[in-house]
Amino acid sequence: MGFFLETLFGGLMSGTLYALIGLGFVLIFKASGVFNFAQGAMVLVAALSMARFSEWLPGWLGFESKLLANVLAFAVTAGLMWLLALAVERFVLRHLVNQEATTLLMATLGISYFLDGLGQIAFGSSVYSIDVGMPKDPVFILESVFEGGLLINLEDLTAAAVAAALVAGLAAFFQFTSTGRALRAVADDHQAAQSIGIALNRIWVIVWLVAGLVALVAGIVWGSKFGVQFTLSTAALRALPVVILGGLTSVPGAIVGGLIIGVGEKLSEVYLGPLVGGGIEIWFAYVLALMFLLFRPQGLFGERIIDRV
Amino acid sequence: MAQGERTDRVGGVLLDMQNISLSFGGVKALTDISFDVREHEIRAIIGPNGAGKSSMLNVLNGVYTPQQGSIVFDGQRYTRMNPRRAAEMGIARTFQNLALFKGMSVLDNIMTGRNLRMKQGLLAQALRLGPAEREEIAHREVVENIIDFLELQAWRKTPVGRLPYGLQKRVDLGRALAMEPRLLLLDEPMAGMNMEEKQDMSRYILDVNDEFGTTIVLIEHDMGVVMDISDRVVVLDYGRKIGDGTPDEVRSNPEVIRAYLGVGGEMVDAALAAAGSVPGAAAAGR
Amino acid sequence: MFYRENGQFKTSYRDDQQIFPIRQDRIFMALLLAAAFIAVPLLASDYLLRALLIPFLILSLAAVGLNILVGYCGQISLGTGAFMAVGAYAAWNFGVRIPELPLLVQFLLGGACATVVGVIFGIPSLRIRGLYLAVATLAAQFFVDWAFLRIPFFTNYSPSGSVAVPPLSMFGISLQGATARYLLVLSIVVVFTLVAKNLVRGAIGRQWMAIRDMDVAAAVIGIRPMYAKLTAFAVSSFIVGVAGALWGFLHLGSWEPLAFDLGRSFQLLFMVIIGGLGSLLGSFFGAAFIVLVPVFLTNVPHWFGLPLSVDTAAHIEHMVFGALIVFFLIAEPHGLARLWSIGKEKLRIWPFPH
Amino acid sequence: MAPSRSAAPAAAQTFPALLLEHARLRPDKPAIREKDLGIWQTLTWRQVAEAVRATTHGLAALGVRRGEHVAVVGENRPRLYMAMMAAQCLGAIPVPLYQDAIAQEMAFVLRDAEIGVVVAEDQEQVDKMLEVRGECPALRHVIYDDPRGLRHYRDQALLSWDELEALGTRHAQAEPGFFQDCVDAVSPQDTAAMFYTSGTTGTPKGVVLTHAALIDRARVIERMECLTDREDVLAYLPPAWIGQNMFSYTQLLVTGFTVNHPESPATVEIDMRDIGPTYYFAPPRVLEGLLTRVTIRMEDAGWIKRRLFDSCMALARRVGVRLMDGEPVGLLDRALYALGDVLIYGPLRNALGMSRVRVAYTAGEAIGPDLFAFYRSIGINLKQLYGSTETSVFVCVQPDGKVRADTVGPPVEGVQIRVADSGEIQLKSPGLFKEYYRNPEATQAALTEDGWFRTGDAGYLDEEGHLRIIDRAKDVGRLADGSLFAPKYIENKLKFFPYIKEAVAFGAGRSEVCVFVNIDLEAVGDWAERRGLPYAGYTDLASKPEVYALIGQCIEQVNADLARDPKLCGSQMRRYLVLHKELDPDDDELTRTRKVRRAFIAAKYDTLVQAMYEGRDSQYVETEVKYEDGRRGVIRATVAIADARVFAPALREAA
Repeated sequence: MGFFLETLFGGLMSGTLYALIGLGFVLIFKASGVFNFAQGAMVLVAALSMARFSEWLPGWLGFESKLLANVLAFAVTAGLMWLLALAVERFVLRHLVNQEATTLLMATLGISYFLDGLGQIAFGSSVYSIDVGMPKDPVFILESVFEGGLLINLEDLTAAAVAAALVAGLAAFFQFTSTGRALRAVADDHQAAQSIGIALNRIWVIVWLVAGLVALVAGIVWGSKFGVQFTLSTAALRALPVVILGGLTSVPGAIVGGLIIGVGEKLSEVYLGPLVGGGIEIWFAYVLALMFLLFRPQGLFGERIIDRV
Repeated sequence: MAQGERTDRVGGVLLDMQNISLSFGGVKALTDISFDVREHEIRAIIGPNGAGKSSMLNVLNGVYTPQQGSIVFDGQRYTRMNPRRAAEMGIARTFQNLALFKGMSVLDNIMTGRNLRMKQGLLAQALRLGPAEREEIAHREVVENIIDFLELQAWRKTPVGRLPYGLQKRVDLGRALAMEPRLLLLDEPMAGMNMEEKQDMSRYILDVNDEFGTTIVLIEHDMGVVMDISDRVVVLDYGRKIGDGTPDEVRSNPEVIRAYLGVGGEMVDAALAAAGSVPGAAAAGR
Repeated sequence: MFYRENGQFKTSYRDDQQIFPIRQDRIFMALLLAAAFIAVPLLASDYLLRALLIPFLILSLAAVGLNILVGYCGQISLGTGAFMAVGAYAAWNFGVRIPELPLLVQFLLGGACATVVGVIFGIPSLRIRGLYLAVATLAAQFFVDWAFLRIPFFTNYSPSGSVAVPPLSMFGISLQGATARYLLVLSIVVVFTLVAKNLVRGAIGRQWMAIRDMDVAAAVIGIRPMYAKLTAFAVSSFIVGVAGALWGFLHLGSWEPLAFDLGRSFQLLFMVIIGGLGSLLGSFFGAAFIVLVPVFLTNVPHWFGLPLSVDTAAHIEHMVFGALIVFFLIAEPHGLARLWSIGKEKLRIWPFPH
Repeated sequence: MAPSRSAAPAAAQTFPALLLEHARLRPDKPAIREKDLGIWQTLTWRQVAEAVRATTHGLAALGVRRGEHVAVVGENRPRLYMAMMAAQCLGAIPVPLYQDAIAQEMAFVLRDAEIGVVVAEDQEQVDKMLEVRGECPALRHVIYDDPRGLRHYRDQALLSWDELEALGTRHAQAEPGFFQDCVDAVSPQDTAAMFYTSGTTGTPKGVVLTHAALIDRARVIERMECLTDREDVLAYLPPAWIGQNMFSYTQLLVTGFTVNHPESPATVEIDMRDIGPTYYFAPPRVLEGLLTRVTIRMEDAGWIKRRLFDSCMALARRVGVRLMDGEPVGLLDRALYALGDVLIYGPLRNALGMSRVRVAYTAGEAIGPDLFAFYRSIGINLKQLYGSTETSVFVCVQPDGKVRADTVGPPVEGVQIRVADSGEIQLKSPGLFKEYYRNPEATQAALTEDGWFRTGDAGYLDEEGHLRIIDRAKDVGRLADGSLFAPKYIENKLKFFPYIKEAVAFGAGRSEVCVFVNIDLEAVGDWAERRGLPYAGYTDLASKPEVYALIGQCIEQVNADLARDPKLCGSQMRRYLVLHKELDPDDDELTRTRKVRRAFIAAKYDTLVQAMYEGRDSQYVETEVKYEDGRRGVIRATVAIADARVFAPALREAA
């Protein structure tokens, strides 16, 4: 029982990571109808730049403070993400207005390739680490309930906390800021949005920036856990089922989906894996999502699709 | 070749819609609508925008499934239809907002209309075996006759995307004709056409009806034309049937006039102008 | 400019429906094939054959397969690599378990297995569209990768997890030489391209395109979406599977699942995009392009005397591909094939601009 | 197999005989192709002969007898052609009607020729027939080719083509020998066909032509141009017009080549490119249209292409025609021309559908020298011919290598030509018509008492023996000194210049020739813009001295031409002016068909005419004009009058 709960927790924790990345997908899809395959690459680039700058900056500016280094690195990376958002809007989206969803998807594929290449040329392609001083030591909780208690990784907790905070933040952003509301408007109907004078281009920049920041956070959390390297980019692909499950247009969907997937993976890996030679978490999420799709094509929280003739 | 002769040819009831009701998540699109269509006749469904005309067609050929009511086609009763079955029973249709296959040529678009009749298997096609090629050619001939009929010869191999709107409408009709339907549904065949194009189109519709004896149900906005070419007219308004009968009966039906007044004077003008005949139709011998 | 079409009138539908109705095109095609079958084997170096032409041809074939699915039927797929893998492994397994099986039969069986898998993973396409489907096909990719990595049966319990093909021969002719392999690949590619062409210009092809362009209308004229989509998946993955087998047997010789990973899937997708969706010719253009760019990227710096480290080159390659994809999607969504056909049209109506 | 010259031996002297000859000699060679249902449906000679046999019996079953007229009306369609053949087999006389004529016009012919049976193409024609049936008591049956729209016609007189053939087969079973007997009964001196001249003056006249006449002309041309049974002809003009009929019917049966029928009038251009005829005929207006399309389409080309095109055309103008005429040309030029042929001329011919043309004729009206030169210079062997319905078309034809824009060539074999004192051309020819149907006085008027045919054209044979048409005889006048004055001839020459839209020449009974000129606002306006010459509207532009200079040059060239011409050197233009307003049908200055009304204009602008002959160099005029909206206005202007350079006749020897 304890073991089960531990696995469950573990699943929830990694679920938060998926949720984080899924969030990026959803944000961009909501606002620009683009299914952003480059999200993974963005996570990678963000993580890389975070790792490297926090390592370089002290040297360049001659200071010791790890905290300062991280703060600065974060700022710089955030800046990079902003530039990226600008570039994407200026060189890609602007020219692909009103194109089919699949076209845009392929475009983002291109972007992700580009970023993968760029990131590694700029920051190198070996394994780096991010240390934002997240508590690494494990703790035991609920020792009263189970003997031996449950082993929980503080790091994971923090990650979860961060994720929660981020979601809350975003929710607030969408609810209370005018930009947020504009974003929602755009998501609902491009033409309408334009007609009431919302500049799409600006919206896109903002959305991609936000997605970039989400990616950054995800990158930090993920990176400080497993280290930063190329695989991050593809690892992000494994978060895709999250949005499928949750529905492309729903923020809560991303969260719930993320958790489900996370848990599902861990449990399946632990209880199913051994039977079939392990490593099944690679595809389990997908097959899960696939099964699910067959019954509810628009995902858990997605809107229904009706085609008129 | 006078009206008299046409009406002789009109036969028994081919299609009978019985108490059809349709709604989308609470929104009622059609409410308890009944009407019948006789063999060989041209039956029009008219009504202001949002009167549920298109929904009616979509029910008819199984794109939508009505909550209540049933469809009797050729003596067979159906409570739910699906597009494929409708097609197999010989119901073809054209679309209000062109639903052509943009990437394909005029020829190929019309050829698709033959697919129900093309029986050769995948392998035969892949190797272009004799039978496959012969079948292809046989159907090409049918399609060529349609192209000839609709006078599309000059555009045979042009991608439909490049054609002007009026011609695309014609191709759409051609694709439906290629199915050699018993019942042909036309969804606003003259929408967005100029007078001349409208006359051509009404001539084609009449010719189809004459040459192939095809039964035709058409939805139209432009009362003038409809009144001119159709034998009987159903009038819908807000999903309800408010009139049914010959053009003259309908034209004099006060409720109909009111409905049209409701949506603006020009429609009434159209309704009244409808008395005057359309040359295109005249040319086709009406 | 070179077209003289006067007097090339058609007196039968047969002539009118042939693949190359214009005589000049037929001549050009004949010359091209002659060059490919005769001139190249005589002139090309071993390196050229092994490193460029053979991969180019095999990838072209795979792209043709993918193009049928994506370009003609409009069903986007990110799992092509997986279907190649199935083809390769299946063919290999048949070979290992039934040694006396002729090579061609192995390839075909490989294709057959790929077909089965393709259809299974195509089933979701009946319910879901576009983006969702794209993701769904990823499932195939990951699942298959995993299966060949973790299920020892498929690799015949080879400790390393990688498989190797024995010395190949066909009709008693050894296929160790590059030329022999090239000719075999070329023949297979030509045949399958012809088959594909016949399909896309036939009834089934029209059904695919109908589904692609306007599925509701397609249904209304009696096309069964299920049949159309699943046949597209089947044909596509069959060809892709055969390509996979060729890739494994005649190009790699020995391989592990990595050879058919997600990267491969994307690469093929890029080929059809750059080459031109909905054009078999485009598949070849795309493949040529993707095969040549790396060569270009590795050689150009050398000419300028600044050697790049291997992985830098790889990264640059990534960037270039990425950029190119975006560029093509923006500049010419119909890819190189469209440019080609525009050029051809211009030649036909030369000296007039339109 | 090698292309064989018409193997139909001299034995076959009638159309039916010819048909059977071909069916025997080349049964499986294509006789008639029609673009139908997307492909070129082909009928071999055997098939044609078979169908004609059935049709003949069918017509017989409908009671058509020897010597009776059978009307045929529609586009070029195989069945209509075979109907004509069938009629001829019966010894009956096919009378093709213009398909675009209105019912009433047809009614006249139907009555005049007592037509009993009409073979009509489609509903359109059938409707006309039914409309006028009341006025044509003789009309018994209307046979239609295309049943579209006729399904519910219940008229007793109507008969589908299939029904006709059915009748035929029944009749054939009844009288097996019938067909052969009829065919044998036809003699060369019988009437083969009757064509109604469109009748510019008065009612149409039926021109009666015998088998012998038509076939003889066709044979002569076949020999002259070495036509073989491999030729392809595209029949795209009304078959009721003798020109088309000769090329696509008579010559078809004589030479045994293939005639191709377009899918529909709308697709003629495409079909022309498809077929690529080897033997082609087009009136100048058609050629004009094609050339205009070419120039317009080139307008939008990029500048490199345009430069290439222009330079190539320049070269062609310089050497193309000479190469075509087999004159000596420098090696470099030959090489350049060959290059141009790959780059431009070849593709151009292909685009025009003329890649395969061996012989192309133009006739009907005067053709502009530039237009004429254009086609020859890009390697199309375009030639002029002269003839009329009454002469079975071929009177004069330009032989290869002896082609000039301003003549129509020497008389072809068998034709004698003489020029009457009136300047009218008169001729004798085996191709001459028998008579105007039931119109003795007209027939008499058309022939001199010694049996020569009056062409009604004025002209003469030049020293090389080439016929040169000047004008309609009735329009030709004389100057005070008695020398020849052909206003239309001069005006046409002027109008060939793009800058000149209309011209009116005066001089009949006067000492010298003077002209009014209307500039072409578009062409001259464009010319003015290119040399930065500002202008406000037509009147202003017309009054510019630069424009006068420009027009002066044109007139000078024409004068130079005229000077070279012994008969016409007298009528060189001494003075000219550019009219201050455009001649306009609304002001009754032109006919609706844009022919100048010389007399009316002379009266209306009398002051100007006077001024010219009084030698003034400008004249103030007020002219009333009607605007589109019907308002009337007055244009006041002072019109300048200029002198033109004239040349001494001697100049000819000098040159």
